[in-house]
Amino acid sequence: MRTEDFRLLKNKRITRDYFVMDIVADQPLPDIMPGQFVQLRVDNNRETFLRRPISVYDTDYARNTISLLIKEVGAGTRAMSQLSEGAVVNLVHPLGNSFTPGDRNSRSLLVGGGVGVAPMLMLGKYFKKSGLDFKFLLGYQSSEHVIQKERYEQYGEVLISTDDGTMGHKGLVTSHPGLLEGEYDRIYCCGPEIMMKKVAGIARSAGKFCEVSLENTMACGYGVCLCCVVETDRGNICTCTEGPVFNINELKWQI
Amino acid sequence: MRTEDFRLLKNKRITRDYFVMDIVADQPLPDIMPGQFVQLRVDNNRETFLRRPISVYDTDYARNTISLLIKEVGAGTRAMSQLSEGAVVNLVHPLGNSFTPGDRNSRSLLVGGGVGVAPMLMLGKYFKKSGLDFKFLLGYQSSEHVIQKERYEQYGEVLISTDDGTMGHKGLVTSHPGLLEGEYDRIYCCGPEIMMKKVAGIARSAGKFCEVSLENTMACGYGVCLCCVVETDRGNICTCTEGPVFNINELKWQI
Amino acid sequence: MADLSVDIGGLKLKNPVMTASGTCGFGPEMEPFIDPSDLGALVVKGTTLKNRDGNPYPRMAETPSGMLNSVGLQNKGIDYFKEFTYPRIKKYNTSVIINVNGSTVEDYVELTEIINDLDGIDAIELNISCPNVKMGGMVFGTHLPAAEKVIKAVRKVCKKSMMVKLSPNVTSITDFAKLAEAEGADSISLINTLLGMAVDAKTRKPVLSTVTGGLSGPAIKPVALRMVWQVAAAVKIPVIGIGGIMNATDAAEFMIAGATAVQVGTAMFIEPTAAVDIVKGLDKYLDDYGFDKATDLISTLDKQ
Amino acid sequence: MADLSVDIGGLKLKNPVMTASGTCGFGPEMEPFIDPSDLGALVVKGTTLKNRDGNPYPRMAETPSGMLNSVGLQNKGIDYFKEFTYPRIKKYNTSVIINVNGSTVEDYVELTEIINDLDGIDAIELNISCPNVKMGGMVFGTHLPAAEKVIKAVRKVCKKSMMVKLSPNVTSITDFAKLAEAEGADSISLINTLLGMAVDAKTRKPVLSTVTGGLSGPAIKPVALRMVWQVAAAVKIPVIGIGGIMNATDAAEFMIAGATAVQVGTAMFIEPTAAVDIVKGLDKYLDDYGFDKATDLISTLDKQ
Ligand SMILES: Cc1cc2nc3c(=O)[nH]c(=O)nc-3n(C[C@H](O)[C@H](O)[C@H](O)COP(=O)(O)OP(=O)(O)OC[C@H]3O[C@@H](n4cnc5c(N)ncnc54)[C@H](O)[C@@H]3O)c2cc1C
Ligand SMILES: Cc1cc2nc3c(=O)[nH]c(=O)nc-3n(C[C@H](O)[C@H](O)[C@H](O)COP(=O)(O)OP(=O)(O)OC[C@H]3O[C@@H](n4cnc5c(N)ncnc54)[C@H](O)[C@@H]3O)c2cc1C
Ligand SMILES: Cc1cc2nc3c(=O)[nH]c(=O)nc-3n(C[C@H](O)[C@H](O)[C@H](O)COP(=O)(O)O)c2cc1C
Ligand SMILES: Cc1cc2nc3c(=O)[nH]c(=O)nc-3n(C[C@H](O)[C@H](O)[C@H](O)COP(=O)(O)O)c2cc1C
Ligand code: FES
Ligand code: FES
Repeated sequence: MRTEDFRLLKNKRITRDYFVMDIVADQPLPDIMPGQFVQLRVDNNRETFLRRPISVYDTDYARNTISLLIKEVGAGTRAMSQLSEGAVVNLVHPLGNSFTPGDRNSRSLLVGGGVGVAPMLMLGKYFKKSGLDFKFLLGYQSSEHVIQKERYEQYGEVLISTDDGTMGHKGLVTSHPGLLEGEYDRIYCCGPEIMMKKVAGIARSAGKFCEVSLENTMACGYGVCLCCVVETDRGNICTCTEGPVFNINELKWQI
Repeated sequence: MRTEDFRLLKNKRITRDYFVMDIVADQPLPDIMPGQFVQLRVDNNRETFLRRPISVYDTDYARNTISLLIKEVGAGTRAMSQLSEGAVVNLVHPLGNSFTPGDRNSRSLLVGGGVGVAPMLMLGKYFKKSGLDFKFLLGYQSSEHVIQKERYEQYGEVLISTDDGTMGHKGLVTSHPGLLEGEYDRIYCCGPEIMMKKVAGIARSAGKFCEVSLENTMACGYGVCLCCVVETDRGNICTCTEGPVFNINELKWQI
Repeated sequence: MADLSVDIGGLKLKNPVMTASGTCGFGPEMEPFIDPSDLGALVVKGTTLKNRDGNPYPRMAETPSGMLNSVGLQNKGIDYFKEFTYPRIKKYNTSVIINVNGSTVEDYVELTEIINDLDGIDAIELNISCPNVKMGGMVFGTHLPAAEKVIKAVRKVCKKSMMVKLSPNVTSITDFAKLAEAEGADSISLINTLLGMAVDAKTRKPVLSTVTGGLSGPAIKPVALRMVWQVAAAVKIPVIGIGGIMNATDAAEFMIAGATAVQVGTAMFIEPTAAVDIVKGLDKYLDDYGFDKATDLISTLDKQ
Repeated sequence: MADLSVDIGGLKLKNPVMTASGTCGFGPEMEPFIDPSDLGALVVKGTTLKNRDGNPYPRMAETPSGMLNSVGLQNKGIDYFKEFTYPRIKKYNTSVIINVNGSTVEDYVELTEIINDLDGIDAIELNISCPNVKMGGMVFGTHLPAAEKVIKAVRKVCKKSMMVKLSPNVTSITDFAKLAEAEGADSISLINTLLGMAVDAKTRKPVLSTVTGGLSGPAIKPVALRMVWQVAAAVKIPVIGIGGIMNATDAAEFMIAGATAVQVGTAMFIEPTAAVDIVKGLDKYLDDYGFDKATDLISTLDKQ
């Protein structure tokens, strides 16, 4: 964990709401595991006081770059989208825990919805490198919202669902046959809470291992403020240090 | 007076601390008189809440552009210096009163120090167009701080003083022979308060007409908050609406 | 187009957005930017019996997301107002409210009596919360017995709608609100500024000539919202929310928390059109969220 | 290199910069970023007799230049602290101060007695100002008789230096400061958070599960600075300034206004190195302005 100035290499809009920022450090990156996130300081904006937690979308250790996939939802993310090449981007990173891979025989489904597809890229990349069997299952509103499909396809098979059926399965990601009938024994999931709960319910009924990545609002991101807690068997614990990835069995979710 | 979005055409650093911003409007500029100022909203910065008052340095009615000469002194002016081409610059403008020109026979000295040289350019341009006799007298720390001398020379003779003597007269602007012994009957002055008081003292002893432009801190800039007052014969009055230009005889300055 | 009208204790406003006292001059100053007739009401600069020159410059300090002021009720007095300002602003097609100030109970009473005779002035805002005057002001607004005295005395003579403006610099704002209600206020406005201070570390001097001043702007919005919510739950008369309102969303938040109307202050310094923008934005908010009437939004906070 | 050491009521600190309670965990959490031994003192998270799970999520709302929290003193209780945390943090080469909380006077007393036996804990900070607990907390800090009871009772048993932490949610903070001094406090720290609230206009729900929460960050700095200045003028014991301190200039402003030392809170969330950066920056400030000792800066406000 450290505070570090990066420089913005490229800021690229990829769909109406999403953009990818590539940022480069002066020194070698620390080890960053799939599921970890950064706290990004937004300097070019009147309204944003706290840092913004953003998952690591990709890393390139050879070039000391990190990629972030960001959805424009408010003042902070809008300001990030307006940064131009060369701008300083200050991070506290890497933060949080990461996903727990299965053994050599495991078959995994990596389920992402909306901006929750971000951590899945790193996870797929890691699984591929480790020789693990897995598929991506990514859900979008419609084909024009699909995010960098080729980038995911480098690492594994990509199942897509779109609400309007313009690409892949028509319907919510939680109705995709790959999830309902697919052959796998581990699910990793990141997306809107309502989707993660549905996926968790499916996993639980089928008795499958399931980890979800939470997006609780955060102040510090490194365990000192206790603002980001989630209720677990062990009481309220911090999603920024003991998460963002949790096994669904730890959570007191009604599913 | 209106609120208006401009676009940044060019942001050019001209000395270590100073830069000139050229901004362009979509529609014809209103009439802007020498001495008037704008209230610039600083959007690209966490720390700046209020708008910043900046004198109009130059106008180009043919191209709908305004030029601003800005000294980087704090967070707001630093943020302005970092704006890049195409950025939106929102102004409330034009604000304040303006300098009072003399008649055809008058000879004027336009005295500027530091960032106070800004309104003098517009005034000189106006005097030249009106066929009035005048000289600029501009004071700087040293030659490398001199601001766009050619730009002033388009309109009239430029006397310079530098603290270290690297250009023009050596010493403060208030010790320049052009001020102490020159032939003129009207002085217009903008600069640090201490300098303006000295100039006002010289003018008063010599019985000459003298207007100064004040830089009181402002909140609104258009007369509704009463924060920017200066003490005069008529009580506390607003520098943003009844100034920034005042005849020294109105002010209760100890000179 | 929702029905934007609200009733603040017998005074019907065409919409719930007023400008806050001391932040819009007397109205004409805003004309280059907005038509004051588009406002729910115009609350003019704090007025006193006699001319007041206010505090010496400097009177303003910028702070994070806010500002301190110590203007100190500079105004030309009620006679000047009657003669020069009143004729000009009574033509606005909106309610005009005079912010009433004094150093003594007698001052407040005398001023109120003069205002009684001014047609077209619809209400007074009894300011017992100005932090920038040595006598009166916040002294009344932070001590219950003093507040009682002045509110009672003014109520006795006041023939207009009477809005009492509360100070946030107290342990229990609801005590003051309940007192105002009991003494016959028609409505309550809050908050005035929080008492604050700024120091220049370079010169080691106070930034304000008066050392302390009143903090306003978005910085204080969370405190204002909390107090409005507490007061709205404690009294039955209409509550007017003030403090850091910059846009229609902020205004909606205050109404959800219990405000019947709002006042826009410091925002006017940054966007001279802010108050009128907020009228439009509130209309859109009501449409977007399916409200036919602004009054339906009041006190809709859903605590579970 | 100026002499940075200060004395806060019998407790000598190597420099005037502490972390504020609840914003630095217990110390180890900061180790990736700073060496806690570089601090003037480490004030650990609010501690209670028994485990407290705090308030339900959500507990945080961002506000203009600040934030609201309603953590509600989540901590594992003093026994856990003694067994697991204390051994780890007593090795720091700096003063450690425990922020003491309770629902009843007895709780405070019992907790203080347990802390008496912990070597290496140099002081307690008696927190009578937490706005986020239903029982105790701010109730003590906003009522003089209640404050008197708890301060008196704790003083009777406390063998460490006793710092009393005041709530800003009062009409007259100097009354509480004078009371604390009269009851034998060694120092006074202020301010705790201002009570505020946030509403989500989209859902019309409170953002915090508890509706209201405590406002911190630069937004409150002007109020904190004013109160520190008032309190420093009213008491003789050292005053510790807290509220929105983000950098060394802010820290200097508090010392100029009368603080002997400062605490850095919310800034730690944005810059995990903030407190230590401020130590360095303060050293530079003192050099730049020709002060040999930090203590020479205290109460240097030049009112003319
Ligand atoms: C561990 C973690 C990893 C994340 N990874 C990514 C990522 O890779 N890419 C990405 O685009 N976003 C990610 N997010 C979410 C991102 O942090 C928020 O979208 C961002 O902070 C919003 O900032 P803003 O200023 O643009 O919006 P704001 O103006 O702060 O908020 C806009 C709207 O979004 C809501 N909102 C903001 N944050 C959250 C939240 N955490 N949960 C629910 N609602 C919220 C607000 O209530 C508001 O309605 C992540 C969040 C966490 C906690
Ligand atoms: C009518 C008018 C016209 C102006 N014209 C110009 C211009 O053409 N070009 C230009 O560069 N500047 C001009 N100024 C000054 C300019 O407004 C300030 O320099 C600017 O607001 C500083 O903003 P900042 O955020 O960079 O600095 P801040 O961080 O706000 O301040 C930096 C330092 O400068 C001091 N300071 C800031 N404003 C003033 C002030 N008004 N008077 C005295 N000290 C101050 C502060 O106390 C602080 O020490 C003008 C001011 C006025 C009132
Ligand atoms: C410059 C200034 C002058 C003010 N003058 C008055 C006044 O004369 N009377 C009054 O009741 N309130 C006065 N106020 C307080 C405002 O009306 C309002 O209550 C306060 O600023 C909070 O609202 P805001 O955050 O929207 O500005 C003044 C505020 C400012 C900033
Ligand atoms: C998340 C959070 C938790 C806090 N917890 C405590 C606490 O346990 N005990 C306490 O006395 N103050 C607590 N505080 C208050 C701070 O110590 C400090 O008084 C306040 O935040 C103002 O300082 P700041 O603006 O620098 O944050 C907490 C503040 C925050 C933001
Ligand atoms: S965000 Fe501060 S503890 Fe998790
Ligand atoms: S700056 Fe507001 S009246 Fe001049």
